[in-house]
Amino acid sequence: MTAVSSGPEQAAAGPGGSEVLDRVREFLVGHPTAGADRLAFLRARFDAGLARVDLPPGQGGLGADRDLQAVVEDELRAVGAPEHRPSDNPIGHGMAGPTLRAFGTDEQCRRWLRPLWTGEEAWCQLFSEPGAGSDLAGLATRAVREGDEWVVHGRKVWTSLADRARWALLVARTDPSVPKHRGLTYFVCDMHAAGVEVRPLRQITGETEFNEVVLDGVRIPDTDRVGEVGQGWAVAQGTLMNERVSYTSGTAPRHSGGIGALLAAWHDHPERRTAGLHDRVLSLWVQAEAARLTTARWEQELARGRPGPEGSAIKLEHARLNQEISQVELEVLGDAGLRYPDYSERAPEPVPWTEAAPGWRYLRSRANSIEGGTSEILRTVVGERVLGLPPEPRIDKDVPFSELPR
Amino acid sequence: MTAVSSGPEQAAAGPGGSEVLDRVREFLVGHPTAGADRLAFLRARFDAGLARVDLPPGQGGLGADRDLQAVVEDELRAVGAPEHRPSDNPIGHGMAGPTLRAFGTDEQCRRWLRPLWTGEEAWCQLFSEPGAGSDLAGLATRAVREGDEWVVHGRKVWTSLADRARWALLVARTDPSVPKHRGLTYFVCDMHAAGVEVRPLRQITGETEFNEVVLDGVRIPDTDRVGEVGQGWAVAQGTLMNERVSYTSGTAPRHSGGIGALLAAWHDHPERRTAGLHDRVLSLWVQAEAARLTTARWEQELARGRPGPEGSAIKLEHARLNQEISQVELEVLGDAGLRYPDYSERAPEPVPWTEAAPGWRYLRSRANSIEGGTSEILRTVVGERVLGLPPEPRIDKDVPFSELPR
Amino acid sequence: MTTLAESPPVGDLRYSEVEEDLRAAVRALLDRRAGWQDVLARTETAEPVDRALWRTLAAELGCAALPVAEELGGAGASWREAAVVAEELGRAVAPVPFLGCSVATALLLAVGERDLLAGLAGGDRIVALAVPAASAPGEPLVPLAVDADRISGDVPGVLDAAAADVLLVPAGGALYALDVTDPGVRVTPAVSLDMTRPIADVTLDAATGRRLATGAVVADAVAAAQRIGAVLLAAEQLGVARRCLDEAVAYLRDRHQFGRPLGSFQALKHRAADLAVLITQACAVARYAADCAATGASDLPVAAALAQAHLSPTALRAAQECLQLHGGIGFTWEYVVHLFLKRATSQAIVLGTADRHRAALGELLGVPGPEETS
Amino acid sequence: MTTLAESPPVGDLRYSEVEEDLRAAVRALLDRRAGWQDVLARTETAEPVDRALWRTLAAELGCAALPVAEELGGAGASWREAAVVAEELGRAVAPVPFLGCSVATALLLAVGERDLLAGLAGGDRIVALAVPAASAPGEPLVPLAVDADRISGDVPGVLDAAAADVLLVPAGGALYALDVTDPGVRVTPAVSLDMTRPIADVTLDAATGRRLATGAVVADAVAAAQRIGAVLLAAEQLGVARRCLDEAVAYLRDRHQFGRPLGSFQALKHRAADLAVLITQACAVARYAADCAATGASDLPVAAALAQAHLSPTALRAAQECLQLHGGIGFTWEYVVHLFLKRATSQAIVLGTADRHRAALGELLGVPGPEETS
Repeated sequence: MTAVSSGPEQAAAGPGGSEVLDRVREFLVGHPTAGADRLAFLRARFDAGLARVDLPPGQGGLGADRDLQAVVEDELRAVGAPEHRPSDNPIGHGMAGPTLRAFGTDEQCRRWLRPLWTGEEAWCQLFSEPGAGSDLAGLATRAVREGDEWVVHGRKVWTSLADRARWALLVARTDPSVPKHRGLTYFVCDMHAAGVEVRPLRQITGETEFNEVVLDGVRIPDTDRVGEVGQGWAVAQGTLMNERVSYTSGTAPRHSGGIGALLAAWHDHPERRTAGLHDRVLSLWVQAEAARLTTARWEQELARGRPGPEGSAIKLEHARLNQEISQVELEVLGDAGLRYPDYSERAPEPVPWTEAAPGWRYLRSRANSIEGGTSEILRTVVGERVLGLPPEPRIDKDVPFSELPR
Repeated sequence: MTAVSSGPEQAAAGPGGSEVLDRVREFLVGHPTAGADRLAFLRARFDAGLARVDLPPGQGGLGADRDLQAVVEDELRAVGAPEHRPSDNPIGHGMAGPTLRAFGTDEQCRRWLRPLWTGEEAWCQLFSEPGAGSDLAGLATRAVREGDEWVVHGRKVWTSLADRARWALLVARTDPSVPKHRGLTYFVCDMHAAGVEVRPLRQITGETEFNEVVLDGVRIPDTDRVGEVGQGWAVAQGTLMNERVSYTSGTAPRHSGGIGALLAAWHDHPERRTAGLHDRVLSLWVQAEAARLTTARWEQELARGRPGPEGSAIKLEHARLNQEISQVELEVLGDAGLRYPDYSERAPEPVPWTEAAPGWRYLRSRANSIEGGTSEILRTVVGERVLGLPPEPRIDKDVPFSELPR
Repeated sequence: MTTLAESPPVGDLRYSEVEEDLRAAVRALLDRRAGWQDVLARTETAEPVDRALWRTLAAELGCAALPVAEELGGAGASWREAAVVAEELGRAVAPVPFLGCSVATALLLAVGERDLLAGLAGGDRIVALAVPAASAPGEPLVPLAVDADRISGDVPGVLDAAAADVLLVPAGGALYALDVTDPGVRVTPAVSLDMTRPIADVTLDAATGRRLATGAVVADAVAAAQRIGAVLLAAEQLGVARRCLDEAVAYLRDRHQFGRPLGSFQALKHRAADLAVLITQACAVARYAADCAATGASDLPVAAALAQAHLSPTALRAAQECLQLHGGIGFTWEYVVHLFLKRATSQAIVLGTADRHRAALGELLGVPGPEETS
Repeated sequence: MTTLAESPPVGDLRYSEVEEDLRAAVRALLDRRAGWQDVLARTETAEPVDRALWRTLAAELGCAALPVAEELGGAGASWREAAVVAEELGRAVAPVPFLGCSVATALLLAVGERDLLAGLAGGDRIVALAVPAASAPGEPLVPLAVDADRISGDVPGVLDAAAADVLLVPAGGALYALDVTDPGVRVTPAVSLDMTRPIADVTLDAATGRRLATGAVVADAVAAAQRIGAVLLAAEQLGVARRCLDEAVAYLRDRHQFGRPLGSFQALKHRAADLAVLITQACAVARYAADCAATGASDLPVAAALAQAHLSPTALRAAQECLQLHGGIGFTWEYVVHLFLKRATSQAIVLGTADRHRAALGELLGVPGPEETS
C-alpha cells in the first residue's frame, strides 16, 4: 500500500513500459552512444519521441504515461548516452515549451520545440516593465501592426538570460482603447532582431544577473504571434502558472540546499552556539524537511495526474525558507557572516546554491519572494484560486487602458 | 536632563502647583476625612474642582496642568481621604466622560459627569450589533422621532457591564435613506427605561461576561441626544478613540502582569524546561519589557501634552503579548496546562489578571484582539492615520444605507 | 556533516483509494452522530465520552484496531489507515477514546498481549496507558511503589482514563494491567481545558496488577507506543487545522462588512492563504509520519518528532486564526470555534510540546547544543 | 520569583529639546554631505570611510566626544545625546567611525587615558578597539602573545579598524594602545557585507604597545565599553528601522498598481502598520538604554542586552520588509534600499546576535535554563 505507483486510474492510452523500453533499445541501435556528437544525438532522441515520453508524437514524446520517462532515463544513463541538461535553458523548458505546446500553432511547435529541448536555442521572457510588475496587465510596451508585421516599442526589466537567449516570450499592448486585460497580445521575439538592446542591470549582490531590454522599433512577423490578437493575457497566465509550478527534478535528499549549509556552519562553529540559536536551527530544520516532503508529495500527485494546490505553496515556502535559513547562517557564522566575496560589477557565474558564499546566498535569496511572481501575488492566488475567496473590488478592469491613472 | 518634567513649553494658564496644593488644604479644612461618608466626600471633591484638575471648572477640574493631579492625589492619600476608584466604572471614565465633555451640552455635563466620576452611576456602551462589528457604521438599530422623543428598536451585542450600568452610550440609525455614515445619531440611553432587556451571553471561558441588549420600543428624550442628528458617526469616533487610548494608571513595575506569571511558572517547573522554551520565555520577556517601556514613554509624552501614535500600538501589542504569554505559560505548565478551573455558566468575578487561572487567562486573552476595536481595524488605523497611507477604495460610502447589500 | 544520517527513503505520501473510502465512511458516521452542537452539548453532561459512538466506530467500521492482525480481532490494515481515522476524528473533535486506545494497542502489540487487544478491537473495553498526558515519548515515568504486584502512587492527568476499563501501568520495571473496578484504583476526572478530551487523575492504593511484561523492554515499548500516539495525534491535528481553515474560509466568504465579503479584504485573504500553505506542508509531514509508522521505518523516531514539532504549532495557529477571523462570534460559547481552539491547545501539550520534540530531533539528527561537542 | 530583582526606576524616555536640536543639526549636515547616492558611490572608492565628514561632525558639532567632559576636550553632554547622533547616522548609513570611536571613548574614559581622548574628540584621530566585531560584551577575548609589551597575534574582523590611527588592544591581562604606523601592525580591510561599515583584519607581529591599564579592570572596562557600544548600536538600529519604514511608506503612497496606490492594499498597509508598532516599541527600548547609559544606572547591563535583543530583529525586519515592499526595484544596486538591508544585517551580528543577548538576560534576570537550578 505504500509503494509509489501511478495507480490503475491512470491507464494510459499510449505505449506501456515494455514498449517504451523497446523504443529506447531500438533507438540506441540506430544511434550508438560511443563517440556520439551530443547535439546530433539529442536531436535524434527528440525525433524518436524519447525527449519526454508523455508529450505527443512530433513534440518529442510518445503519448505515454509520464512515469515512464524514468524508463528512458535509466536506460540511457546505463549506456552513458549524452546528457540532456534542462537547467541550461530554464525559461525554455519551464515556460516557453509549455506555452508553445498549449497555445502555439503546429508550425511554431515544429520550428521551436526541438532546438529548445536540445538547448541549441535559449529562451528568455519579456514581461515585467518598470511600471508593471505585479500588475502585469498594466504593461505599456506597444505593438502596432504594419502589414504582416508588428512594430514594437517598449522597455522590459527583471529579465534574466537576455544576454544569451535566442528567443523571447513577449507580451505587448496591441490595443490601448480597451480595458487593460483585453488589449494584450503574445509574441515570440527574435533577440537577434534589429532594435533589441540588452543592457545589464546591477543587483544588490553586485552582479548583473538581470537585464533591461529596450525594444526600439523591433519588427516581429505576425507568424510569430502566439494565440489570437487581444488574447495575450490568457496566454501569459498560462506561462506564469508554469513558472510557478515549474518542473522539479526529483525529491532532493534530506539536508540538501540551504539547510545543509546551515547545519554545516553549526557544526563548524561550536563557539557560536547558544540555546536560542540551537532551537532556531532545529526549527528551520523542521520547516525545511516539511518543505522537502511537500515537494515529494506534490511530485507523487503529479505522477498520478492530480496536482494539488501545492505549486504556489511550494514557491512561497521556498522563498521564505531560503531567506530565513541564509539569515540564520550569517548569525551562526558571526565574524565570517560580516564578510562578502566580491561586490564588483560582473555577470554572475552559475554556481550550485550551497557552493556560493553565505553572504551572497543571503542577498540573492531576497529576490526569491519577488521573481516569478511576488509572494504577495502568490498569496492572493492561493486565497482566490485554492480557497475560493472573493476578489477585491477592482477599479481598473472596465476602464480603457488609455484612461487609467498611472 | 533625565528627570521627567513637564518642560517650559507647558506653562499652563490655570493655577500652578502651590495654588492647587492650597485648594486641597482649604478643601480638607471644610471636609475633614475622619469619619467622612465616602460618597459625600467624593461629591464635594468633584465640586471643588479636585476630581481632575486639568478639566475645566464645573466639570470637576480647575483648568490646571495635568501633571498637578499628582499634587492632589499625594495630599489626599497622605491624610487618608476616601478613595476614588475609576476601575469601578471603566466605560464611564474611559468613554462616556470624554465624549460628554467633547460633544455634550452644559446641561448634560452637569447632570451626568459628577455621578459618573463618583461611581454612583455606571455606564456601558451599545455600539456593536450582530451584523455590525468592525463596520460599526453598518449598524441597523433604528431610532424614529416622535415629538420630543425617539423610539428605538434594535439588538446590541458584545456589551460588558450592561447588567449594572445606569446609562448607556448608544448609536442608532435615524435616517436610512442617506449613506451609512451620515444617517447615525448618538444618544444616552437610560438602562432602566421600559423596553431595555439585558440578556447574558456566554463566552468561551464559560462565563457570561458580555451581554446582548435588546431595545424594544425604548423611548429616549431628545434632550438625551449627544451631538446633532446625523452626527453620530463623528461622536462615536471620538468615543472609540478614547477607548483605544484610555487612561492608564502609571507605569506597571517590571514583571507585573502575564510575564510575571510566566516567570513564576518557569521557576516552579524546572522539569519542564527545554532550551527552546527558555529562549521563548526570554524572548517574551524582551517583548513584555518593551511594551512596558512603551507605555511609560507614552505616559511621559501625554504629561507633556504631546501624545504620540503609541495608543493604538500599545493596544495591539497588549493583545498579542497577552495571548502569546498565556499560551507559553500553558506549555510550561504541561499537565497543569491541560486543566481548567470551571466551565459552568456564571457571571464572572472580577479578579486581578495574574490571580486568575492560567487556562482562563489563555482563553480570555483571545478577546483582547477583538474587544475595543479588532487588531485588524487598529492596523488600518495605524496605517492610515499614523503612516498616512491611502484608504481602500470604498464601495459603501456613497450608497444610501437602505440600498446596501447586507 | 558526517554525523548526519543518510537521507531515508520517502514512501507514498498520498491517500490511497482505500484510505479515501475509509475517510468517507468515518465522516458520514460523524456527520450523523457527532455534529459540533452534539459534541458541545455532551461536554456538559455526566458522560463526556461517547461510548456508543466509539462502539459503532469499532464494531461497524473496525476503527479501533486497524493495525491489529485479523486473527487477533483487528482489521489487518496499518497505522496509515488509523491516521486517516484520526484526521476525521480531529475534524469533528469527536469525544471518543481513539488516541488513548491506539497508544494502548501499540503497547499491547509490542508486548504481545492478545486478550486485551481483542476487547479493544471490538470497542467493548477501553484501555488507557497510565502516564501523564503531557509526557513526550521516552520521558521518565512517574515513580510508583510496587509490592508483590500491588501498586501504589499517583499518576496525574491521564489521557482517556476517565472512560477506561483497564489501565496499563508501567511500574517497578514491569508493565501491569489494572482493572478500574479494583478497589485500589481511583480514577478522578479533571475539569479539562479541552472539554472534548477529558483527562483524569489516577490514584493507586495497593491496586492489584496483572503483569504483562518485565524488564528493559517495558520502557522501550512504552516510548514506542507514545511515538505511535504522536503520529496519530499529528494526523488528528491535521484534521483540526483543516477544519479550522474551512470554517474560517466559509465565514470569510459569507460575512459582509463595509459592503463587501470579508474574504475580499486582502489582509484577511493573505492570512488565510498563509494558513493554507502551512497546512499543505503539515499534510506532507503527517503523511510521512503515518507511512513510517505503517512500515516500521527506521526513520520513525525522526518522523514522529518532526510531525509533532510541525503539527502542534500549525493546528494551534489555525485554531487561533479561525477565532480571530470570526471576530466576536468566535468568542461565544454557542459557536463551533472554541471547541477547536481548546482541542488544538491540548494537542500542543499532549505527548510533549513542540520544543521538546525539536530537542529530541537535535539528538536524533546529531545537531549538538551549546554544551555538547559534535 | 524572589530571585527577580526589584523594578528599576524608568528615566525620561522622551527626546529633550537639546536632543532635538542636535538631531536637526546632524541631519542637516548629513543631508548635505551624505545623501544615499554619495554613500553608495563612496563604497566603491579607495576610501570607504568619509574622514572629512567625520572631522566636521567632530569639530563643528562636537559629536565625537559628547559624553567627555569639556576639560578633556569633549562636549560635556552624555550618552543620551550620543544616542541621538547614532540614530541620525543610522538613518543616513553614514560612513563614519562613530560606533568604533564611541566604544574607544568609553574604554578610555574607564581607564582614565586623557591624551587619546582629546585626539578622538577633535576628530583628528580615529581609535578602535581591536576585538572581533561580532563579540558580545563580556565574551572571551582573542588570545594574543605579549612579550615585554610587544604584541603578536591575529584579531579578525575589527570594527572601524580600516580607518583607525590607533588600536586599543587587550592582551596578556593589560590594555595597550598601538599606533597603526608601527611596523608590527598590519591592518587589512575585508570586503564587508555591509559596504558602508567595513571591517578589517588586524595582524600583530611584535607590535609595540603603550600600556594603558593592567589587571582585572581591563576585562571589565572592555565589557563596559562594548555595552556602551550595544546601546549606541541600538540607537543606530532605530535610525535604520525608521528610515526603512519611511522609505517603504513613501513608495507605497507613490507607486500605483492595478489603478490604485500600493499603500491602499490592505495586506501591505497592515504590514507597514505592524512595522510602525514594532518601531514604536523599539524607540522606548532604545531610549531606556541610552538613559541608563547616561545616568550610569545599575540596570544598564539589562537595558543594553534588552536593547540589542529587541533592536536587532526590529531593524532587520524593517530593512527586509522595505526591500520586499519595493519589489524588483528594491533588489537593484542603484537604489537606496540595499544599503539599509546590509547595514541592518551587520548590525544584527555586531556586538553579539540577539540570541546571545537573550541568553545574557537570562543570567542577569535569574531565569535559569534547562540545566540550571533556580
